Amino acid sequence: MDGTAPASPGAGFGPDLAEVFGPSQQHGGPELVQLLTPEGERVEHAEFRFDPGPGVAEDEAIRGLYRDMVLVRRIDTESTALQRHGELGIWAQLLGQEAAQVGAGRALRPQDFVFPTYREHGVAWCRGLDPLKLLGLFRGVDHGDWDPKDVNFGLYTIVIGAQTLHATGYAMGMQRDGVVGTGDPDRDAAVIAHFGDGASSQGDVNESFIFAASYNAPVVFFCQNNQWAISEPIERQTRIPLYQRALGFGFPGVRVDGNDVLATYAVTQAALQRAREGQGPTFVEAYTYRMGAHTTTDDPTRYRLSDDVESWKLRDPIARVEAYLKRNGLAEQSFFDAVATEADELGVRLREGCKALPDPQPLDVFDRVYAEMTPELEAQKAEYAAYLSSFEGAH
Amino acid sequence: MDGTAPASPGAGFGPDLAEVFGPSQQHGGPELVQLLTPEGERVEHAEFRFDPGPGVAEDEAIRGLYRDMVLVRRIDTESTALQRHGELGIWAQLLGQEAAQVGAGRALRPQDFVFPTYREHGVAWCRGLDPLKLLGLFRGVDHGDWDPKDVNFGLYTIVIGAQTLHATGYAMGMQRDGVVGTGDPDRDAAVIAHFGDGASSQGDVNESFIFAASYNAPVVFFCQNNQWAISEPIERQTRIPLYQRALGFGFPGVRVDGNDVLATYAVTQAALQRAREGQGPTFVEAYTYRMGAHTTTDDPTRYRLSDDVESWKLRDPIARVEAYLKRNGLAEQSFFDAVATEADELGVRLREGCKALPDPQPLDVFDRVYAEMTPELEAQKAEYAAYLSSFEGAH
Amino acid sequence: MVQQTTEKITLAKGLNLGLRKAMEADPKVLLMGEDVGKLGGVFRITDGLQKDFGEDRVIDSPLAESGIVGTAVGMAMRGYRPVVEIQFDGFVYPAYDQIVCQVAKLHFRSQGRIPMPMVIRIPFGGGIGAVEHHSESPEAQFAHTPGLKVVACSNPVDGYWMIQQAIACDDPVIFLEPKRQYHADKAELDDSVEPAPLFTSRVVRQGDDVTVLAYGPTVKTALKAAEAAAGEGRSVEVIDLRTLSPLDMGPVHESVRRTGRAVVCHEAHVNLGLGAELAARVQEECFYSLEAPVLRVGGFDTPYPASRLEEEWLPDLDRLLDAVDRSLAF
Amino acid sequence: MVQQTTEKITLAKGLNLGLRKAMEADPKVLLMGEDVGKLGGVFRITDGLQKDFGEDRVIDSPLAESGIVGTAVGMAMRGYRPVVEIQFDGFVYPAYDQIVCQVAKLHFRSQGRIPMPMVIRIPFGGGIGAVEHHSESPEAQFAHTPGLKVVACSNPVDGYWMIQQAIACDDPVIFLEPKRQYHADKAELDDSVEPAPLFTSRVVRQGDDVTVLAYGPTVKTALKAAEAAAGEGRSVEVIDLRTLSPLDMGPVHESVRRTGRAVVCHEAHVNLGLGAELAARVQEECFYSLEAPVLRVGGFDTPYPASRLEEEWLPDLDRLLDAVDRSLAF
Ligand SMILES: Cc1ncc(C[n+]2csc(CCOP(=O)(O)OP(=O)(O)O)c2C)c(N)n1
Ligand SMILES: Cc1ncc(C[n+]2csc(CCOP(=O)(O)OP(=O)(O)O)c2C)c(N)n1
Ligand SMILES: [Mg+2]
Ligand SMILES: [Mg+2]
Repeated sequence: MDGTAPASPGAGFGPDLAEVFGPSQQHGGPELVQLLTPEGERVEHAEFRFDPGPGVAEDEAIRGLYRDMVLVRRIDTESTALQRHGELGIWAQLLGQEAAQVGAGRALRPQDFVFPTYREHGVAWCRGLDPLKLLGLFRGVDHGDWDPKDVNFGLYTIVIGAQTLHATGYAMGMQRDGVVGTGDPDRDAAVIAHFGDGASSQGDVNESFIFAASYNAPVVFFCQNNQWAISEPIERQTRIPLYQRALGFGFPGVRVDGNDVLATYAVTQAALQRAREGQGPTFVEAYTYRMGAHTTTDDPTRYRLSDDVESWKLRDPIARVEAYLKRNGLAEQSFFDAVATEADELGVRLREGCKALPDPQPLDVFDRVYAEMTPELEAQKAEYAAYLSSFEGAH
Repeated sequence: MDGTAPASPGAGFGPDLAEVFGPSQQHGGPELVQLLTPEGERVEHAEFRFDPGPGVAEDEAIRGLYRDMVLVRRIDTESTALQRHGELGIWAQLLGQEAAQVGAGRALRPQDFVFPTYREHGVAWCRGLDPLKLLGLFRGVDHGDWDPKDVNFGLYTIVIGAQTLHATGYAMGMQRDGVVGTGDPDRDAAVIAHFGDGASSQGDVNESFIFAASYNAPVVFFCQNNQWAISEPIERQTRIPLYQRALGFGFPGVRVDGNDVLATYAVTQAALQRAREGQGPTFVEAYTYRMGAHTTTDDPTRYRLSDDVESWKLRDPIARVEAYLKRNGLAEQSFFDAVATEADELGVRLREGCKALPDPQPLDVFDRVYAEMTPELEAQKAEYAAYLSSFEGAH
Repeated sequence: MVQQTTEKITLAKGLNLGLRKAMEADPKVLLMGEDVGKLGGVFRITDGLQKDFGEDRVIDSPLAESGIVGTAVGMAMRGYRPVVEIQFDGFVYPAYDQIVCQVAKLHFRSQGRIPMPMVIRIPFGGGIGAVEHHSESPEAQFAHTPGLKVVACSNPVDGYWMIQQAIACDDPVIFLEPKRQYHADKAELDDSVEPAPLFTSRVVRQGDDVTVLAYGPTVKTALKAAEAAAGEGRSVEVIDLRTLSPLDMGPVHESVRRTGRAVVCHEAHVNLGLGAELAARVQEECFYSLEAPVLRVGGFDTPYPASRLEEEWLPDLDRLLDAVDRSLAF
Repeated sequence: MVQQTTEKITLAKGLNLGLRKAMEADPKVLLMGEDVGKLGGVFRITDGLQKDFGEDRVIDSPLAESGIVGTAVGMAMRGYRPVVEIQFDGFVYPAYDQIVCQVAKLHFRSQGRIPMPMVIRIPFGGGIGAVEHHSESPEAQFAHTPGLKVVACSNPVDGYWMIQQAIACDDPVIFLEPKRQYHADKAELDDSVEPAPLFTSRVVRQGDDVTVLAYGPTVKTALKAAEAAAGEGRSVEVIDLRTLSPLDMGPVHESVRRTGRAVVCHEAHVNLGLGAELAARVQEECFYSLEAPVLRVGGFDTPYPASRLEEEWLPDLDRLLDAVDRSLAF
């Protein structure tokens, strides 16, 4: 036996999968769930529909989403400006991802818990976190100065993908607390883990799929595929549409138009509901685009064409809701004016609040390492305090 | 907006995937590729057929595979005995996995490269590695005393899954060497990475899928699903058939009866050929069973039923080939006798050779750390040598 | 349930009993790891616990160490107290990122709002004739990481108490268990005796001529060396460090000021092992008392060898005595 | 192509030129990492290289550090010389298992049959006002691992030569680049001057009263401190260690025997940092010469703080001078 090839080499594996699935198209492909077109027209989807819940009028809900997105965009542009003025060290922009974040954020119930990346400013907003709190990390005065338990919104995580495992473990904790699948809508809870397209390549993220599937944990993996991981295009991370990753782990995946706030809301809500009911994890790929730079220190002109950016501008998540509301007479001009005024006020508050954020104190670092401080750290702190005070006479 | 659930919660994700795929059945499910039944009957498969290559008679090839499996089993039982007699510290048994390993091993061409786990004794055999070489690691005299370049068979890897990345990188090296997709059968090469069902949960293994897909690397991921990772059943690692993991990464997966040497050979050969031709990675799940303990220090009665083991005995990989050969008059009794004699001789050689394996020398450890030894290690070695010689007078 | 107040136990049994007590005392305590359930772990440290506490509290995990520690972080955030088993020292590295960047930093990052009451149990050290990656001593790397606490037990009674204290601690504890000792010696456990606090060292043999600092598996070596040295008229004090981060330097400094000499003994590589830190601290704090430099005996600066060489490679009684002699001869 | 024999370059440029030279010299040299291609890396160290050497030799990788290092191992086995970029120090940990268990051990495991000529470049250290995980100093952990070699450059000319020497080395080299210095100072590069061997330390300022040991980013601090001390009549010798594993203790011992005093300065946490090993060795080898204990100045034993505190947290001129004073006052 010399292992010579059979007559029909490569037979038996069927057609090339990449061909079947096709490359990830600019418009997201036929599988894209959409409820509101870029032109602002409502469309039907066979399986998902926008339902703000009992007792909430649909147009009121949509106006609310519009307001959210406008305010979130203002948080982003204002923070970018603050960085340009030297008030922030860096800022991770979300421009273009407002619908993905607001759609996901508004689908949450109070008892659900969020594990964000470093870019989830829009989700933070939906959770009711004071946007000023987001600035501390980027200004360098703290690593996130809010209590996750207050708003069920975790701290930003910078190591790519690490939070997806935390989310899964947290969801396993919920299972043990008996808050999954009880049938009581005020009790049943789920977790949502945010991450990016690049993050999908990390071992941790794939391990979180395995743990979530193995324990049927109530967690929604919400991936904002903004087409870029800094300078690397999505094709470097996957050669098939990303939502299909979930198939390999035995739970459903769905690709939603992440620039469509209604569709993102509907899909996320359904995925969370599955989780709360004890049906386990779901992967949601919000197909969107990072309109800005990766962060304020990045220069995207080095690696992508401005034409691409231009074509995505036509799919702006806010413009389409505005067009829809206007065309259908669902909002007066006074509404839009009020939102604009609110945005301006928010901008002022951020500008002023940012500069007023208190600087951290050198000795604090010692106190925060442990719940029970160690004697040796106590000694190091005392020594440093003495050293610092030795300068005081000098001034 | 309060995020209340829509009327039809959980809609839109289609039927429960676990239901569609079904639990991984004892008999491997309908997707199992089989060419030789447990009863020793040849069956047709729509896509795969056993083809030993031009110029090789089929029955001769099958006799060769039979001989391989018998000898490999002898290596295993002999080594287990050597461990019981204290000649080996531990032994990782392959009992029951002979067909999976010989099928995969014989599908290789000389220019292909193998990355094994710690259990690939059968693949080592097919590569022509002296089985005595396998014992060093388990005896504690070395970590594998062969040159991977001589037999294109890497060292055993004990950290679960690490070698799948090495395999992928090696395959990327082949691409750069221009030995993929040239159309020259003596030149085109591929890599095969072995790992277990448990290993499929490691981040590294999933990252290797990502890299292999991203670069379309010529690597076959050959997973022996022997149903157990020490005491943990396959259901802990995946809730769908494991071969489907590949779908999530955009390359084909196939489940083959790992106790059927003809089918394993055919499927692996086709997968390798795809890789050599530049069509990229394939996942092969060899569905089999670990008949023995995880290693000689393991006690499987603590976690699994002997009934299960009994039912798998009926699917013995060697017995079915023997039955086939005998029933169809493709081998004389003299053939079986000769193989048995050869196995006995191999056993003797292993027993004697094992005891004769030279013990390592203390000072050698210093020489092997670096290609260019450091002065400080040189000094440490000299100091230790002086220390050792200080005892010499004492004796 | 520990019924009797005294019994003779191995280290493995001490740890098993300690885990059981901790689980009885606090329903939030969970165990997680590879094979910890039905099998009771490859060393049987969790033997019987899944049977008695159920699969929800003794969790067999998929084969992924980062996944184990990472999900444990999430469970800790949800209010649980996960006790994670890493099957062997050499397999902690896939979880290294989660340990160093998440477990160690969450309390700090959150300004104290997210405590991490997690224990990461690691059977460590060599001497059991195992294959590669099964005999490592990774403690220095964890001790170098602020936010973690690191302890090593050396005997059955300490195993019993220290595991309970580690679980009760609100900070993450890397809990090192000398696997070679699991089933080696038995000791009398008297459940009614109040244990020493977790983060304290202990003089385990008094002496005047030289101080030997040891922990985990080398404590036994040190005691044997002291015994042998006594036969030759040299009086060796032995300190079982028990806590590696924080270090409890009080007893060490007190001792070295008295003896004027110190030898550190561990299985980890000497270069940048715990001995480096101990030497650096002792020479600084006991500068005028030292009559000889602090000497270090440990694993050589090579990867752990094939097991037929491990008894040569590991610091043993002879190499330790040799260092004691060199210290005294200085 | 380096045309002229002398030019003024930054560290970033020195590294870029050095990589280019290495790639020109040996077609087996490959670069791999996140964003190293079109973007030229987030610090632009690989700027222009993909354009000139192609995508096969300058490889943008999926976002997975273990995958990067693990596949680089495979490429090295196939005969390539991969140079891997870890984007920031804090992101090396997902690759830790591959580095410590595979990269470091393959030569040993294979009895020398599988060399690992790999360079792992890590921008390290703080001072750039970054967010968490972007300012770490992980060197001690790598230096503690036998099988790895660890070096740190501190200036543009060393950057240029050392990266070429590291790539030419048949052993795996952890190559630490002080990111704060990337674009800070320029220096004259004279390509015709023969560089010192890679694994050697260098006295960068001579002095008689006390020896300061530094590497990477703290070399500049040490030189400034020496300058300031000179103004007050104290003569400080500064040694740029350059190689952290192996250590080149010759120049250190020679110096300390002369000055009688040593202070180590690094950004890494003091506990079990390089300073521990240096102190342990110096006190052993220079026992009778020491007039004061070896002192250590470094990052505190806390996680790296929010960036507004980093200049306080990092060892600076004042803290180093304070230690020099304490040493002299001993
Ligand atoms: C483990 C790790 N590696 C590298 C980085 C550096 N890094 C920060 S963001 C980023 C790209 C992330 O891309 P993606 O996941 O798509 O998220 P996006 O930034 O597009 O929202 C990289 C490589 C990191 N933070 N963590
Ligand atoms: C990273 C790592 N974690 C844990 C172990 C301990 N271990 C050795 S074999 C094994 C089970 C492996 O199961 P599987 O991948 O199915 O392979 P099999 O042994 O069944 O062939 C475990 C957990 C290891 N070797 N490496
Ligand atoms: Mg992205
Ligand atoms: Mg298995």
